[in-house]
Amino acid sequence: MIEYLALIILIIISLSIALCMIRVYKGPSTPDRVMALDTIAVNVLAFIVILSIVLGTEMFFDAVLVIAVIAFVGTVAISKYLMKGDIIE
Amino acid sequence: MINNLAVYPILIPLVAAIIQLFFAKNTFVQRVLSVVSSALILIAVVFLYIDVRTNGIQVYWMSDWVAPFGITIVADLLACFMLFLSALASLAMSAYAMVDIDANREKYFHFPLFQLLLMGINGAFLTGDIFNLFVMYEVMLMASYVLLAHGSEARQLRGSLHYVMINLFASTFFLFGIGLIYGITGTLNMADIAVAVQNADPDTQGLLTAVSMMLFVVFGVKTALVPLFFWMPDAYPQPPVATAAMFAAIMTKVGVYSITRTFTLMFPGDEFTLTVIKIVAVASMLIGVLGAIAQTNFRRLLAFHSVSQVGFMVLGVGFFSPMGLAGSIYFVMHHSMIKSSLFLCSGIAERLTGNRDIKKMGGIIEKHPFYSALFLIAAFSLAGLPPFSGFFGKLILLFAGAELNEYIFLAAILVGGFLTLFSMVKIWQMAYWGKREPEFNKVKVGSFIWGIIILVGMSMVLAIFVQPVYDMVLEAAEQLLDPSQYINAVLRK
Amino acid sequence: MFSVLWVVFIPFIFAALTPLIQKFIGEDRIGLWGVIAALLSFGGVLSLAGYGLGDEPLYVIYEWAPTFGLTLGFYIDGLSWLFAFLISGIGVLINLYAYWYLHKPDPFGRFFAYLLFFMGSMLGLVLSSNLIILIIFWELTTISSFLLIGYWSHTERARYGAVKSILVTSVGGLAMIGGAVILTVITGTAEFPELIKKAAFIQEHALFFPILLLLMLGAFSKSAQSPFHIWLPDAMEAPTPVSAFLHSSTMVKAGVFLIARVHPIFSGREEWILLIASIGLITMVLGAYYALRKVDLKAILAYSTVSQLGLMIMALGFADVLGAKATAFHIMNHAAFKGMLFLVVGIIDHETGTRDISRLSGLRFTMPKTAVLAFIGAFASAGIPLFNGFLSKELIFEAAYDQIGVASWMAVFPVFAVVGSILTFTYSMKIFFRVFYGEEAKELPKHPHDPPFGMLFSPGLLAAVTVIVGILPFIAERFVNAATAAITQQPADFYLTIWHGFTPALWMSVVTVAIGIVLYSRKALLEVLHSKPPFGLTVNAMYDWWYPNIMLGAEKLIGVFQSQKIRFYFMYILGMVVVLCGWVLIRDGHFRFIPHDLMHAETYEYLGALAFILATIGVALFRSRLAKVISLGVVGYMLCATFIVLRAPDLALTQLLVDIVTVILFVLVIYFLPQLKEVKESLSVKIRDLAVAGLTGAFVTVFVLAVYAHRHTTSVAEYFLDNAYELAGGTNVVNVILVDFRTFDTLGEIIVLAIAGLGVYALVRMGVAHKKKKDSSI
Amino acid sequence: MIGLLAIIIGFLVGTGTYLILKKTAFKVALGLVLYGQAANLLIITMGGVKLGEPPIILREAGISYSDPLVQALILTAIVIGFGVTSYLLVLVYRAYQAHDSDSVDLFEEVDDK
Amino acid sequence: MISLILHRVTRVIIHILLIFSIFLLLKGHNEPGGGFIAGLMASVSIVLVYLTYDIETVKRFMPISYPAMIALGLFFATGMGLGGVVLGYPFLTQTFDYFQIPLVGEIELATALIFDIGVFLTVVGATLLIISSIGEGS
Repeated sequence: MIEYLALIILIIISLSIALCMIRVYKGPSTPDRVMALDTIAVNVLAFIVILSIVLGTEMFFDAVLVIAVIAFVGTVAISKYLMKGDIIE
Repeated sequence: MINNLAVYPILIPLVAAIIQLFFAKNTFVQRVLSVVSSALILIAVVFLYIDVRTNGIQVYWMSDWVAPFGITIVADLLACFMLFLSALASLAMSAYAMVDIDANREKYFHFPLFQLLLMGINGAFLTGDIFNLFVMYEVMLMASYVLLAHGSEARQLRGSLHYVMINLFASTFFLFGIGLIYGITGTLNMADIAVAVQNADPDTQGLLTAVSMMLFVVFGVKTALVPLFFWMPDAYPQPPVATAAMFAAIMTKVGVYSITRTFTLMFPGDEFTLTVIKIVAVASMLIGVLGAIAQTNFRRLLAFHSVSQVGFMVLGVGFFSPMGLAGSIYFVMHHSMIKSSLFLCSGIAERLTGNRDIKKMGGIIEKHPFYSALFLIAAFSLAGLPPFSGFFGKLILLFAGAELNEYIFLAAILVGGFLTLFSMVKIWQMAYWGKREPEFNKVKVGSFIWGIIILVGMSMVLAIFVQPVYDMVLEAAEQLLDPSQYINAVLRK
Repeated sequence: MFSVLWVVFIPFIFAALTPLIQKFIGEDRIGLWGVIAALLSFGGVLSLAGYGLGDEPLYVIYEWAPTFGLTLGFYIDGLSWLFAFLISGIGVLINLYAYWYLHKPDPFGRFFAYLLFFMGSMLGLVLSSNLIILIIFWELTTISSFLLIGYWSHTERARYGAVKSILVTSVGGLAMIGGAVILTVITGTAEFPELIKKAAFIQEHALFFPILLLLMLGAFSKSAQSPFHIWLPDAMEAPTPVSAFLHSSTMVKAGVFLIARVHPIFSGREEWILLIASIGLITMVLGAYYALRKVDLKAILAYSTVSQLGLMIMALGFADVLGAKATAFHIMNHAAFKGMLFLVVGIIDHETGTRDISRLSGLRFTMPKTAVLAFIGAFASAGIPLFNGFLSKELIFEAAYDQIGVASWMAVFPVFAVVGSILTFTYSMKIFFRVFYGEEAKELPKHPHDPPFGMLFSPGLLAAVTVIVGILPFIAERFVNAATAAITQQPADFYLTIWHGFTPALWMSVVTVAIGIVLYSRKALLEVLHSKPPFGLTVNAMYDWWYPNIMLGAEKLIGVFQSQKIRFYFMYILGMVVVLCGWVLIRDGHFRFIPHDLMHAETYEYLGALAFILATIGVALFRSRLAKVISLGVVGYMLCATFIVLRAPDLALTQLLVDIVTVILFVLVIYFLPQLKEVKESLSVKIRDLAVAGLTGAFVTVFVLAVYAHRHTTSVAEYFLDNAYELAGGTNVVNVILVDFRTFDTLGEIIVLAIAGLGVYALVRMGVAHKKKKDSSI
Repeated sequence: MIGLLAIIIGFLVGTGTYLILKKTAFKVALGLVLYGQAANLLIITMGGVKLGEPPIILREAGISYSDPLVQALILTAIVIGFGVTSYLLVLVYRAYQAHDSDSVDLFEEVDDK
Repeated sequence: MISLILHRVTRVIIHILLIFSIFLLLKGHNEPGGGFIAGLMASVSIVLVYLTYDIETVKRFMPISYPAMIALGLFFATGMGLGGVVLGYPFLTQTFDYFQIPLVGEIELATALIFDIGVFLTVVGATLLIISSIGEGS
């Protein structure tokens, strides 16, 4: 039961990643794209967690953790760029 | 105690580089260490050679893991020759660099980078593992990228932009090739791959040939064969002359070495492959030298010559006979000595006249006859005039071609030789002859010249003792043509 | 024998020591050093006379590189000894002459070093018993000649002449190497005595003619035979002693020597006569004709030399004893009178400051001694009795006349020999009478007078030889006989006399002189010869066209490919990969391309792949750079997810982190880069790019699938899985491989990263330093 | 699955090719990064697709693992690629500073003084 | 311009990130992680600091010379390998053993860890050197 549920969720997540890609593509503004990137990161995170359930392994949790704590750094850099301040002062 | 000789040529420069990094402020220590390191490698290589001669191919298991599982360092005769050349060239370059490199470059790690370059080169010669070959290539290339742009002069940056891009691109194909080879054979050790290739069924053999072609293109790019060489004449002339000479003398040879190794050990003697190699070689010989003829920039001219000369070496591999391979190795030895000394000569000419264009030079012989004589010997040697080493290099190849009745290639060798002479004469008559009372910058030519003397002297030795040297390289060539020696040594069968 | 080595290497050793000695005895006296060296060599040659003039040749061998048939062998028979004698003997005279001839600011030491270097090479050439060694010395003479012609390199003409000489002669030299290599490979030896024994085998061989042709190309180019003659007149830019030594009496005869040397090996077949005699004939006539048209004394002598060499080569081409004998005799005679004429011209040039025949006249009043010498030289060259030139020319006429008996078409040889001789007679007269008779020339650059004794000594001696041999020819008998025997490999026993009856040859001489006098005295006839150049397209013009155009052509050719646009370079590489690999795949295309369970995948995997592909295309498609980078970031995330799907947690982690850092780097760089100017690309470029991209993408896909279909069944990876825990003490096999099984890779990898770090640091810092420097300089 | 991966590799290579044929250094750098990722993906496919557990030994019998060697190779390749890419990026930026141009084409007289 | 939220968050999170990176380093031999991943993790966290504060501040807090750090990393990695050579094993030979430590229990000590520390140091040094150089270069 949980297997099927997980598969469905995986499909939904994949779909949402694909949809986010469309957001990256369409924009219209750059912040939209940045948000899409961030969303994709979160989606990937969710994807890995669900996949771990399907596969019954906990080896991927590190990756989840790292995405969770680190993925935003890229977003920060882009945001600073968008603010047109120095990225690194 | 196990015999560590085989790994010293990699270890010595690595350790030297690390020490130099710790002495980042003290350039004197760095300089001395460069020379010492090269000299130590030279000694180690001589012992290694003796060892290989007496005890057969030396195999060294890195990290103590047996082949084909760990990384294996394999020193056969070919590797010894290449190591000897790199050590010799680096010794000469270090001597030259002592007076040539400016303080700014010294401060920003010129010497450690040079040592790491040397480590990469030596590693590429020694490794018996194809992925490790890639890694060593990358060490070498990364160091060369940095050394090429070192100094951040505008034109350097442009030249190295192409260089980095092309090589990064080629490296990707190298990875593709390694991946595909691993996919088919399930191993990375070159000897093990050779066994797998021998045992492969005919279908797979065809695929393997295709993969080997991919590797050929990759090595062709690194060694600058036609039609893959175009990045090279823009890149190699840019850095300080000692570095440029090292690139031209040894780095192109790494590609030649890899082609030799790949097509003698792993994918030996496929007729299609050999035809491709020979055609590409002849094209390089002729087009490269035509490129050289068109130039008036001293260093660019020399860089173009490398394309042409590499053609000669690769042609020897394409002959795939003991004599052809021996000729190829002999030519490699000759060329690395002569080409680096020519580059060093160009450096002196540049310092004297403040110019890179031979049209704007003139009359060097009037003030510096000895240095001019050295250049003349090197130039005529490159052109293949007797009794210099280049003549014998070509002679061996001619004999090899004549034995195989490949008369077209004979003609190509001769035409290539003639055009080389043409361009060398052009340099000589423009830069060294001319003007009776030339005015030059004040340069202590005497202190620059030692590296050239070493190299030209060695090339003369190569010429005078052509028979013993030939016997030595022939032994190496025969070893190459009998891959079972290598395989048995590595896999301990 | 020691003395052979002595003869050959003494000049080399002395040449090498010149710079040192110069420091001790001073530049002015370095000429004496040259004279000493030449004398020592000459003495050595004399000491070998027993072999050269006797019946038993001397044959010594020092092994060098047997694999290539290289033995440092010396073979002294009549032929080689005659040449060695001439070379070292004239060498002494030339060194003496040059001692007075040179003046400041010419660097003396270099001159004598080159000269000795040449002498040694030439001696080595003629004495060696080995074809390849001969070629080595041959090329050494080319090099030394190059250096000597360019001695006054500050003049444009000297450089031009030097370059021309080395290029033209090395064409032949290279051909010779090719011929020698083929010959050595088919016979297994390069020693002349051995080759002579195998003459029959060689003449039967299928490659006989190619070998002969290649070797003869060398000989012809060195001996300035048509169409290679062009280099010789320009070589006259060298100082006169050099012209006299190299370009008239010795080096240019190397070709004649080679032909004589290989005579016993090749001369049995018709190709020999056809090739050699006819080239000789053409050259002889053309050379004489050109000589007549010139006004520069040295140019006249140069073409005259060309013509005389043609004469000798023609005689050798007859492949009979008489021809050989005539050649041997003429070699000696020509060396004497032509060398002397050159030295005389050198004197004239030295003392008057010009060599232009139209400016000089009436010098007999001011330079009487020189006039006597010139008289002897010119008359010998014209072939007038009582001078040595007459005798040998007579012999050649005889040999040519004999050819009629062989085949009737060969009557062209005597006929054209006479034609050539008439022209020779005419220009020889011109040399003497134009310069020394007529009104005394005024407005010469210098005030003419006879030179010092030192300069007269050498030509004087040669003149004496010319006359003595002309009157008492039996003196030369032994030389000629020994040389003839060596050329033909048969014992020779001739007598040389002035008078041998009313032979056809005598009548030919009479005709020559008669017509010659008419021609010379009738100005109108001369005019005709002067005015009309025979061909618009001369070989010289071809060379002059070719020399710059090969550079331009090469520049164009390279320029086409070396566009300095990296996209084309990428395309070459891609093209090569696709063509070569694709060719093999198509050739062996019968194997399975499609692995089974090709498209078996979960639905979410399809969707993920879709997102992946979208992101990938996005990198190319997006206009804004930031969007490109974001898309790249997404590609990285998707790759990370793919790694997870493929059960690679370490990779996923690494990819993720690298992706983030890469994105940051890209953003940083975008920040510093300017806003993109939208480069409008034409549709065709876009289509081209898309085509290339599509092709490579499809190719890689197919390749991957094909390889996957033939994937290995066992791999070394199993060993790692089996042993990682027991032997290396870790459960994360990937990490164990990285830090234990394949530590060296990891070491290399961190070295790469370290270099990258240091490199970036240096790049940025040095850039900053530069900028500061630039700013402060402004 | 392998079909999907091969197609993705093909797209990565194709897009990379399209980008490296452009005139601006920045795009070429992007293209090269894509190429590197294609190589990584290609290598991991060669280790076999979906063969078993992640290669972390569980010390239980009868478990099949996916190929650890390719993963180690890719790790090395990623790192090397990262090093070279970052250097390339800085070079692009410095080359721009030196010539005020983002073009990858060399200028006529770059090397002749 | 300085973002207050970022400031506060960074202050808190940086410690967690660095400790997490050490954790990844130490467990690398047996679970996902290892010198390289840990090094990148640490670098990214420090990059976050760079992004939050300016270069001068970071320099004040962390007066580390990155080139020296690289040299040290290479020294560790190579030195570990040379240690083997001195003891008569091939270059880069690793060994490991299990030790019984009171209170903690059995732990595994591998020379590979030294190597991994070398990797860690080099990666951190190189990555930060690259990023800070570009940042400074403006």
